[in-house]
Amino acid sequence: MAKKESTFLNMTLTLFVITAIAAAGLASVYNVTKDPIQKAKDEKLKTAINVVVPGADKAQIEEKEIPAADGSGNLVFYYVKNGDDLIGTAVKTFSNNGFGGVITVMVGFDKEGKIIDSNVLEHKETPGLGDKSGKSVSSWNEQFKGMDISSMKNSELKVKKDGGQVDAITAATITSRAYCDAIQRAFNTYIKTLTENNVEPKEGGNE
Amino acid sequence: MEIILNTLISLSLLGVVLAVILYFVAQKFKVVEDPRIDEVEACLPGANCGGCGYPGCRGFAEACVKAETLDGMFCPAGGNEAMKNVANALGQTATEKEPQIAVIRCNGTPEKRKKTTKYDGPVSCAVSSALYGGDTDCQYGCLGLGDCVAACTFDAIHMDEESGLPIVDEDKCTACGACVKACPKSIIELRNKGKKSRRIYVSCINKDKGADAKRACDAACIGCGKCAKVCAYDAITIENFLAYIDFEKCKLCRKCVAECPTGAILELNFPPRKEAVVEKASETTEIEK
Amino acid sequence: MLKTFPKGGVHPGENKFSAGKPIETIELPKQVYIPVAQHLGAPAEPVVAKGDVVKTGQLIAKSTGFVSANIHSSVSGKVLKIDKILDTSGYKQTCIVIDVEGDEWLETIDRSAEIINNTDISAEEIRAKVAGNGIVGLGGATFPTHVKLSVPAGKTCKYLIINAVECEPYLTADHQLMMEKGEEILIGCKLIQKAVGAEKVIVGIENNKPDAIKHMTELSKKFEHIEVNALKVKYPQGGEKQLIKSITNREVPSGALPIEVGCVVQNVGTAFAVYEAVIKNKPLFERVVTVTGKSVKKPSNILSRIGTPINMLIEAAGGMPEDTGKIVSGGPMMGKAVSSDKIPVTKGTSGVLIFPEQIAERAETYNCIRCGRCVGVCPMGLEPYLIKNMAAVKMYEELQAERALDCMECGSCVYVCPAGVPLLDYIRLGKANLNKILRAKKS
Amino acid sequence: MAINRLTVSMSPHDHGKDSVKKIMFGVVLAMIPALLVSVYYFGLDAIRVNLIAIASCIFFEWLIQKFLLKGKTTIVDGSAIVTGMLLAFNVPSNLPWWIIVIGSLVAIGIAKMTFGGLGNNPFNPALVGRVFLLISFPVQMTSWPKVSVLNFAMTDATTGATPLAIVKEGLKNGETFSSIMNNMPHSYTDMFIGQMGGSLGEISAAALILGGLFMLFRKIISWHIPVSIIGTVAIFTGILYGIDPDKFANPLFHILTGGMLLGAIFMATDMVTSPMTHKGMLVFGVGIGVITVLIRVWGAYPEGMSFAILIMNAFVPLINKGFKPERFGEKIKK
Amino acid sequence: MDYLIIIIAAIFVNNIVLAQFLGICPFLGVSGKVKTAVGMGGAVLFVMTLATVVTWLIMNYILVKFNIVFMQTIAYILVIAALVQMVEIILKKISPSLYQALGVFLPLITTNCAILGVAIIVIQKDYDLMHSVVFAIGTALGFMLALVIFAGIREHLEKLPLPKGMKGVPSALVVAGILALAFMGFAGLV
Amino acid sequence: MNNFKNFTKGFLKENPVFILLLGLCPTLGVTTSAINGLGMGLATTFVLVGSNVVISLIKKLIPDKVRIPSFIVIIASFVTIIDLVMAAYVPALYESLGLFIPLIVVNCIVLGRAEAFASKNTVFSSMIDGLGMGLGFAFALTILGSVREILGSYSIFGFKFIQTDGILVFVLAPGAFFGLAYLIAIMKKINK
Amino acid sequence: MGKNSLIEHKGIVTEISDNSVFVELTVMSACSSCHAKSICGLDSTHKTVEITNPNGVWQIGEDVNVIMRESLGTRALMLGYILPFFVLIISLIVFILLGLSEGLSGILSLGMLFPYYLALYFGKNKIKRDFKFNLEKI
Ligand SMILES: Cc1cc2nc3c(=O)[nH]c(=O)nc-3n(C[C@H](O)[C@H](O)[C@H](O)COP(=O)(O)O)c2cc1C
Ligand SMILES: Cc1cc2nc3c(=O)[nH]c(=O)nc-3n(C[C@H](O)[C@H](O)[C@H](O)COP(=O)(O)O)c2cc1C
Ligand SMILES: Cc1cc2nc3c(=O)[nH]c(=O)nc-3n(C[C@H](O)[C@H](O)[C@H](O)COP(=O)(O)O)c2cc1C
Ligand SMILES: Cc1cc2nc3c(=O)[nH]c(=O)nc-3n(C[C@H](O)[C@H](O)[C@H](O)CO)c2cc1C
Ligand code: SF4
Ligand code: SF4
Ligand code: SF4
Ligand code: SF4
Ligand code: FES
Repeated sequence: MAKKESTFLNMTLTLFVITAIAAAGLASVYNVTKDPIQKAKDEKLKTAINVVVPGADKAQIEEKEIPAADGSGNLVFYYVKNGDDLIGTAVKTFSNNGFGGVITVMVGFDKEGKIIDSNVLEHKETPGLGDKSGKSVSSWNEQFKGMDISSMKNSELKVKKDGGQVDAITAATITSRAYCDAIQRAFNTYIKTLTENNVEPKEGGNE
Repeated sequence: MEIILNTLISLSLLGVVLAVILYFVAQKFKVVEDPRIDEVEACLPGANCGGCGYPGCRGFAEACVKAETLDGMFCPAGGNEAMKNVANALGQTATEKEPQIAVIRCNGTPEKRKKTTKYDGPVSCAVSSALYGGDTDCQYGCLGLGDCVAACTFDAIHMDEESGLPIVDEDKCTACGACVKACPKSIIELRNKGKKSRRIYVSCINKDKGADAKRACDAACIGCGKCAKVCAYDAITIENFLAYIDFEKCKLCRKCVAECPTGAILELNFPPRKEAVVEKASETTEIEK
Repeated sequence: MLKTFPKGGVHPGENKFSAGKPIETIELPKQVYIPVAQHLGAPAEPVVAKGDVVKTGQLIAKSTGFVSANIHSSVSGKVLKIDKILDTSGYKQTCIVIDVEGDEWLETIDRSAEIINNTDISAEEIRAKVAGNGIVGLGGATFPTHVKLSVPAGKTCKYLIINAVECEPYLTADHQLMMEKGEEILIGCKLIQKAVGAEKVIVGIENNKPDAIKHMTELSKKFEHIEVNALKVKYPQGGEKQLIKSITNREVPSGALPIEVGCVVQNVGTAFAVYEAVIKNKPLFERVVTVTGKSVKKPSNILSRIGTPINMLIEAAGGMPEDTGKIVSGGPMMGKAVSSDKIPVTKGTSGVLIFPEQIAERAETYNCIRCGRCVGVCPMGLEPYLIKNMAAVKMYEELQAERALDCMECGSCVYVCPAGVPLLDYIRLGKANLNKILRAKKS
Repeated sequence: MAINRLTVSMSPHDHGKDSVKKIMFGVVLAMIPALLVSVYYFGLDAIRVNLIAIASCIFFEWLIQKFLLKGKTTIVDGSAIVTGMLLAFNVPSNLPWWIIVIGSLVAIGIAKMTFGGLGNNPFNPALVGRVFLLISFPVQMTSWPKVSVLNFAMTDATTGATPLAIVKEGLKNGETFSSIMNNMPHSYTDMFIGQMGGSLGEISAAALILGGLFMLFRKIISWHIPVSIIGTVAIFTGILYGIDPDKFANPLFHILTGGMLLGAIFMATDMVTSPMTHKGMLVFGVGIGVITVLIRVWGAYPEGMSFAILIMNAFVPLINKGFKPERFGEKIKK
Repeated sequence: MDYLIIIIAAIFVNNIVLAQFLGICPFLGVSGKVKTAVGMGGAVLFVMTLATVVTWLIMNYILVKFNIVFMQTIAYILVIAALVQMVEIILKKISPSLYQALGVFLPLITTNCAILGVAIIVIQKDYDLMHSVVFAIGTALGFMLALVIFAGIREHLEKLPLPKGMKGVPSALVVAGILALAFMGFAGLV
Repeated sequence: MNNFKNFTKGFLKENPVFILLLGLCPTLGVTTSAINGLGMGLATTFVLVGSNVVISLIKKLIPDKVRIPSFIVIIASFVTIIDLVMAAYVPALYESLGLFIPLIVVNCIVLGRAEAFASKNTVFSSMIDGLGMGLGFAFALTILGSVREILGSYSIFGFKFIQTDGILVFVLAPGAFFGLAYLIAIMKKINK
Repeated sequence: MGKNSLIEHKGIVTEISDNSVFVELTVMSACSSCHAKSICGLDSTHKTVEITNPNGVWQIGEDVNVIMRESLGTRALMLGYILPFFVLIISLIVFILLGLSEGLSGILSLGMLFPYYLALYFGKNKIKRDFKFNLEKI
């Protein structure tokens, strides 16, 4: 019954044993959960991509980090392929001009460079106001569907207030503007990758 | 497997390093908090009223654990029961204390003690008594502004609308003494609660001469000394025209109560007195038992 | 620009109804009640017993220490009893009750009206006479004057300031005294000057008494080193520290006495009492009391014997008004409301004010709205609202750092407070408790 | 001698004439000109919003005092009216009634009564209500109806942005200040008399200044807070404007637009939530000025007055500690 | 410039107490006196910086190296607990009188919650060492600011008769709420 | 009986949040919705129960002076387990609780300390105590989460009953403080 | 006086040696009633203070107030926390500016605390002289 005395050796040993056991236990748990965690992560990414490039859940995805065309940071390109067949490209893009800072947007382009769909991944906008740009909250971003930015005049991917074509979310012009900015960035970079890959660039669309 | 190994090695190393550090830590903190403090604290009411003289219940608990005996340690709020629990927790014996309760030694209701001035100021006995003797001709009596009520953490004392005097709630009062300290007129006293909560005391502290006292208040003790004469146990003393009943000596025979010409002596929680019984003192004692 | 003190102060309505009313004497009461504690410091010890026959001016209670004062009978007659009687303090205090029979004065008192300008008396002798005749400050604090006249070793007094400000509304006793006894006052000043060794005497009078300023200036020409200063009207200019600041621009440090900055302040009434005590050998047993109020028929300045119940003074001023709601002993700003109309006049009673019922009650109180006006008007630069709040939650000890003890209870803060917060009630409570704590610490 | 029971109280026995009630109704009076201007430009809606706000503030104050605090009710002191009116002054005139009621509940319930009512609240109740609404209902709180003279029809007025928002937007898009001002539908004179978009009580500088002068004259407020706020804003924005007149708006613009004057004159001066000494008030005002400009120029919100006042409210106890009155006899010490 | 933005953001925009909800217990518990609040802020400043440096090193040179990042929590809490105590022990061993003076001056509360939080956030944000340290400093300053403001208000409220139910923690939380509301005005400042 | 009492006291009389005012950071931080609150509460309960049991099993083997570090290691291990498990199987909840999962460590140290080392307690009663405390914590978080969700987004457990935005403040920082303030005040009253 | 305010703590005299009195402080602010203090506050309730050469006569078990000038507290804070803080970050900045790698700079700047504490150790006698407490009976 007597408690162990607090001698130096005793303490070191005890703590050693406890941490060792804990470490072993944890490592096993980690081993067990490693795959599910990775899967959950992949799942999440896939779902996100699937929203903007339907069919991605069943396809392979190639990931590549590419510097933005204007050098403002890196964008992540997800090439969604069915075998060798490119279904579309999802681009994780961003804008720094959001109401609360950075907005991260996922945009899907089809092979022609038309927008399949887009969705917000992360933002710090005012809940209920800025977050309307998210797909799950509203269908506001429906209007980007099928847009062919390359065929648009320079100014058209802008909110109406700035002379463009996009309807802003009520009282959230800033967010709307940032959203457009993010998409534009994705597109410009997308075009740039095409040129670099010696694919015929389409007209316009550059800044 | 590699991960397990890595984890094992690094974490165990960490454990050892920490053990070394903590070895020194332990040297510094020789007094690891005694778990009994928590236990003792759990026995206490947790009102943090300060009635014990220690800063909060926790302070008292620490003091109890630290002290070798429980002599002189008493939690008025928890009373004997709490102390018994504390004693159990510490494997010691508690000294029983006669339960006490606060009594209000003023009976000057508005009918008996006419208001002679209007007090116009904050509702605070302390402020009022700094200004003057009070809004009646009695300079000793209750001011009725309720400092005692505010002081009580147990919600045990209330102002009676009609009499303008505070009333102590038998069940709630823990005899912590906060009200005693708060009353600028020193009207409140802690007295033994008595068997079946029966108490007899002089409900007046007017030290003026009989005539003056009587003029100011019909319920005043005039210091006539009749009660002292009738008391068989020598429990009543008269000083400065004021009677005082020593609760240690008083046997609750109630003889003095009937004797007092002004009704200044109060009896509490006794069964109603049959006229006939009053005559025979012996029978009164019977009833008590 | 007239001088005044720079910080704070208020301008309450003056209401000096009794201004210019000559000082009158009234018939003697049948009985007087003379408290043994009429001054700051230790109460005096009665030296007469029940049944003793006393003469007017006879010593009936003896000073019990350095800061204490003798008490003299204000009438002739027989001591009825020594008993506890309600006085201005609101509590029953020991009083000597004397049945009045005739009015036989001690022979030693010079009762002639002749003005004797004799300052050829040694300082010690002046102090002895002042002490012997029980003179205390008549400006309100009733501090034994002989103490003030004994300048402590190592300190020197440059200015003797005579406080003729009478900044309290309603009161006119000092004013009238100056008009009628100007010369005597100035001789008294010379005597005090001699006792404290001051270089210069300055009489400070507020500008709302132009006649007194003129009169005193006129008279002061007869004397050396006496100067009359007219001051801008502002309450509480009569406060000792404020007056010194107004006149000399010196600031008495917190907790220190005026002598620290080379000043001694005495009230005009005190100066007159000193004159009478030293030259006429007359103890302090009567004083001028202003009896006034909006509803009072005949506001008066009455020369009253100490111990006279105030209802006699009120009778003399036209009787108790029907709608009386409050009686104040002293001025409206610092005076004390009394709980009975039978309390006796004491050495400190400068006035008896009568307030009709409708203004007797205080303004409705709200929570403090933190407007800062009390802070703005406090002449001592304190934060009354803060002191009050702290006192109300019993943070007494912490009050010391807030300088609560500097508060002179002038009431300016309460006067301006739009929320009617009873600031001073709590400040006093706080001061009292703080003092208790400090005293306990010392011992 | 039969006399009445005497009243006994502590000195002093005389009292000045001002009272809380008089002060509060003085403020109400001072707000009348601004109210009239708002009726002139926003029509009966202005009155509707005011009535709802005042009534609900009074109601909540009464309700809480009566049933939750179970103390005496003090709705007659007028402070709830001031809070209600100022809350109304701080919202667009087309705000739905239920939002106003929520604002009143927050102002009175959370910001005031939580602390025991008049005098105890550390923060300005009307502003707490306003900021709460601004953050909770950003759409409704930032859709300001366009002004239209004497429009009593209460038709759905079109909404427009406030000058501050227009300028902020413009500058963000890289336009120069002068070009924005050229396109601005409101001239400086318009802004001065009140012809511009905004919350209903804040539009007319002239009316607000008139009210301010009245309060100064009645000694309800002192000059220190308004002057230090406006002075700080003028200097700060003046420096910025001096550095780059294209990228920053000029001081006059800053002072005339948004809640600057309403805040400086009526809200920062709330005695309950501002410092006690004049020195403290100056510090308080400078703080408000600086924070307002910071938010206006660099923050996300076009207007920063409300936030600035609330933030400085939080500093008031510290300011009171740091800027004590000069004690008598202090300088001579030693 | 980068650093300035991090500091401003950490103090005002994402104030640790008012926006991130870390260190609430000491915020509510020991903020009765302004002087103490400043003192505590100073202590937290040092401890937080120190802890951030150490945990950052551990993360990047041990956990990442050995591919055991999942051990973050356990490693951090151990290191922080030990570190915080070490600082005290060192002080006590080196100069008992200094240690005693501190003990009398400050109610030493080690805000494990906030320190651990900062250490983790720094990793989440992928800051390098210098940025991490700056972030820790900003956060500690934000903590101090909140603590000091709050102490001022508490000191003031303590002297007022608040409604019974609101005394103490509830009123303190309401004040914190209104402060948080006011601090939202700084949104977008960086 | 005593165990039952021990178990229930965590809910009202000794509710860790409302009465003991412990663990306020996660309380304020994660309660933007009822489900988050519940999730956090249950995670904490798991850790508390697990560590209480383990500690009371081995406490006799631990020398006094390494009591606290051992205790920390054990709790942190459980936290890491729940961290990993949640990341694997409830990723959405895992993400919204974010930073506050590792912080469970701090809370549990605080919540479980006294109990785990009380010399007399059996393994079972330690567990019950952990369960009571943990569920009390979960209870408090769920209530606060519900209040904030109802007011802030007009929904409860994700079920939206009014199809507009709620009073946004309640899902933001200030709302957390307000909600907790008034809940504590109400609980104080109820407990009386 | 106002500027030079004092800090007071209640305590009990526990030990008396030749020229020192040891006082154990009893209450420490809010923590004293907190359940978690032994974890977080590290038993701050049991702090012992040594008072060298106190005035007056003291007995073991006596209730006393330990008094310290507040400015001393501020100085203690400087020496105990603020200065090492500056040592830490300034050395960190210097090392990084010198072009050392992050890890190395980090470790070195942590190392810089040792000379600091060493310096403190050598100055401890002076500190002991400066940090004086006073005792007062209650
Ligand atoms: C509390 C509040 C929150 C806001 N949040 C956002 C937001 O998240 N996104 C946004 O674009 N604008 C936000 N705004 C800004 C506006 O509503 C702003 O006036 C608008 O975006 C500019 O629109 P306008 O160009 O139509 O005037 C917010 C404004 C307020 C008052
Ligand atoms: C304890 C004490 C000692 C005093 N000693 C002196 C003194 O030595 N010399 C003096 O001129 N005044 C002395 N005074 C008197 C004060 O300075 C002051 O005149 C008196 O308290 C009344 O002033 P007031 O009516 O302005 O309050 C003393 C007062 C007190 C309370
Ligand atoms: C607020 C205040 C106002 C005073 N006003 C007067 C006054 O008007 N006239 C006066 O003689 N003394 C006044 N005094 C008393 C003086 O401070 C001081 O005690 C007195 O002048 C000293 O003289 P004495 O000892 O001769 O009374 C006032 C005191 C205070 C605190
Ligand atoms: C000059 C002045 C300005 C005031 N400003 C406000 C205000 O901005 N907001 C408010 O709610 N009450 C205001 N009040 C009213 C009152 O002081 C306020 O309701 C209290 O803060 C409530 O305790 C003001 C009062 C005055 C005298
Ligand atoms: S009535 Fe008095 S003694 Fe009884 S509990 Fe209340 S305060 Fe304590
Ligand atoms: S008993 Fe004392 S404290 Fe209570 S109301 Fe009467 S005078 Fe006041
Ligand atoms: S605090 Fe004292 S000195 Fe200051 S104004 Fe009030 S009563 Fe006068
Ligand atoms: S004058 Fe009255 S309301 Fe104004 S701050 Fe002072 S106490 Fe408060
Ligand atoms: S939970 Fe207490 S400080 Fe974070």
